[in-house]
Amino acid sequence: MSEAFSVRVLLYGRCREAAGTAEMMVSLPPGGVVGDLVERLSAESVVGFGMESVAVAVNRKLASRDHALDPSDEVAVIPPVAGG
Amino acid sequence: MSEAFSVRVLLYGRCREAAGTAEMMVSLPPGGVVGDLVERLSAESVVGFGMESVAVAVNRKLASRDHALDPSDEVAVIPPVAGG
Amino acid sequence: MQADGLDGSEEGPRTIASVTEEPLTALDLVSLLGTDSDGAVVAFEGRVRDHNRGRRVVRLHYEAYPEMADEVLRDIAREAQAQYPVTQVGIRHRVGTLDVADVSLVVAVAAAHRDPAFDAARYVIEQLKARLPVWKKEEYADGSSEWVESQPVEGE
Amino acid sequence: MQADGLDGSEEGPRTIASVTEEPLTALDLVSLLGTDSDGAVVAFEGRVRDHNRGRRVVRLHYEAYPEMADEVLRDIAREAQAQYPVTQVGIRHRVGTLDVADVSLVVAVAAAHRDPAFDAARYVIEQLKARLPVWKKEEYADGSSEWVESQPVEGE
Repeated sequence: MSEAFSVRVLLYGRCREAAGTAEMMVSLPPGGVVGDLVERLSAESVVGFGMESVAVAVNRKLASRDHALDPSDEVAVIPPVAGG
Repeated sequence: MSEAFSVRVLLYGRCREAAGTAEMMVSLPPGGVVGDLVERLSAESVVGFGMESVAVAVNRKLASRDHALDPSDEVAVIPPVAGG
Repeated sequence: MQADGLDGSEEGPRTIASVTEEPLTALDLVSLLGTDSDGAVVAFEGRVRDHNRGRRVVRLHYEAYPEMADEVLRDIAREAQAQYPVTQVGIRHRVGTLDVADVSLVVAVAAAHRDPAFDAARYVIEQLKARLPVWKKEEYADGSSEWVESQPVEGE
Repeated sequence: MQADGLDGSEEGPRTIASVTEEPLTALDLVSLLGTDSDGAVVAFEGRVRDHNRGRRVVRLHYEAYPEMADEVLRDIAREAQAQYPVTQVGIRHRVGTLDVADVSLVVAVAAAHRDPAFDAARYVIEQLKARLPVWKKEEYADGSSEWVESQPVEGE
């Protein structure tokens, strides 16, 4: 992306409660990556409890912090899980 | 037992088939023990396939070869098992 | 053999252990076991396979010394409860003629946590294979049949 | 989430993997799994315990990212089938509000022999605890509630 853009972000569990919503649009700078998204969410206290423990899924696959985002991506914040 | 006596012996699996019956009376010498019983059954080909692989239960508990038998005992020949 | 072999109260230690001529499924035990403090139930079904040692099996005949078998199953269940932090143990072994895919054995264990439940279930299976007075005759596709005697019982 | 997540033919490799809002029991999977060459079916039920970390639990709320959860469950089931000699694997995880003793998770594995069936079942449980996008909020007897977050997911 050579321009600033927004992605739709799905929120679950603790993050969803902190944000007060299950889904939000997040603005990112040109060339924005997963790491930018996490920082932005942290600044907005959505993942205030510990950025490093949060994973991000892009199109339902876990993505690294340097993964470049696209406005069409399905992005989800994955706080520590507790299935079973 | 100071006299010769008989015990009722339950037979299962291969032993039952070899004997052609599920139950038989076996005569034992005075003071007869489990080992005497196994030898007698072996002589009669009931456990001809290998005496050492046969266990004997007396009153539903495994008994050693030198366990003394009594006419009132419930005795069973236990060939190698295959449960599961 | 007819008895349910069930003892213990709903919320306390419970043991179910018997041989039976009735068809079995894991559900029979899983639905009976577990207290409110149990987070894990592990169940095992042993089923009749259509092959064994390279031969095509069409049917099995299981024979038990039922009175002793019930006692051995109860002993094994109680050993599992003594050796692992599990609350309830159930074991049922079928006897009679079984077709391919029929269930010959069901073991179920309830526990607060899953690791001891798995360990206790495996303990039960290993012990009964070594100790349970049950015998098995395999019937093969070619019409022949044979006693399967894998495990001489260790006497005292 | 609505789909059954079922594929594979009756006698071939089969995978059942999904999150669901419907009540679960081990039977749902055990009765579906197994071929004529399978001698062992291992099943696991995870149930809601009435206590956790010293607190009295009265209810749980499970939340999933369902589309990703279904994919992760299918991945885990297929990994188990690739890594162990097992034929069929089923996994269902419940979401929504669960009471004490309700079943949150069912895993079932069919195999020719019991050891790989046990090993594969444990593999599935360990993997889904580490990777499945499911979150759990505990509600306590004193009216408070808390997210339980045991396992940060390892990113790439």
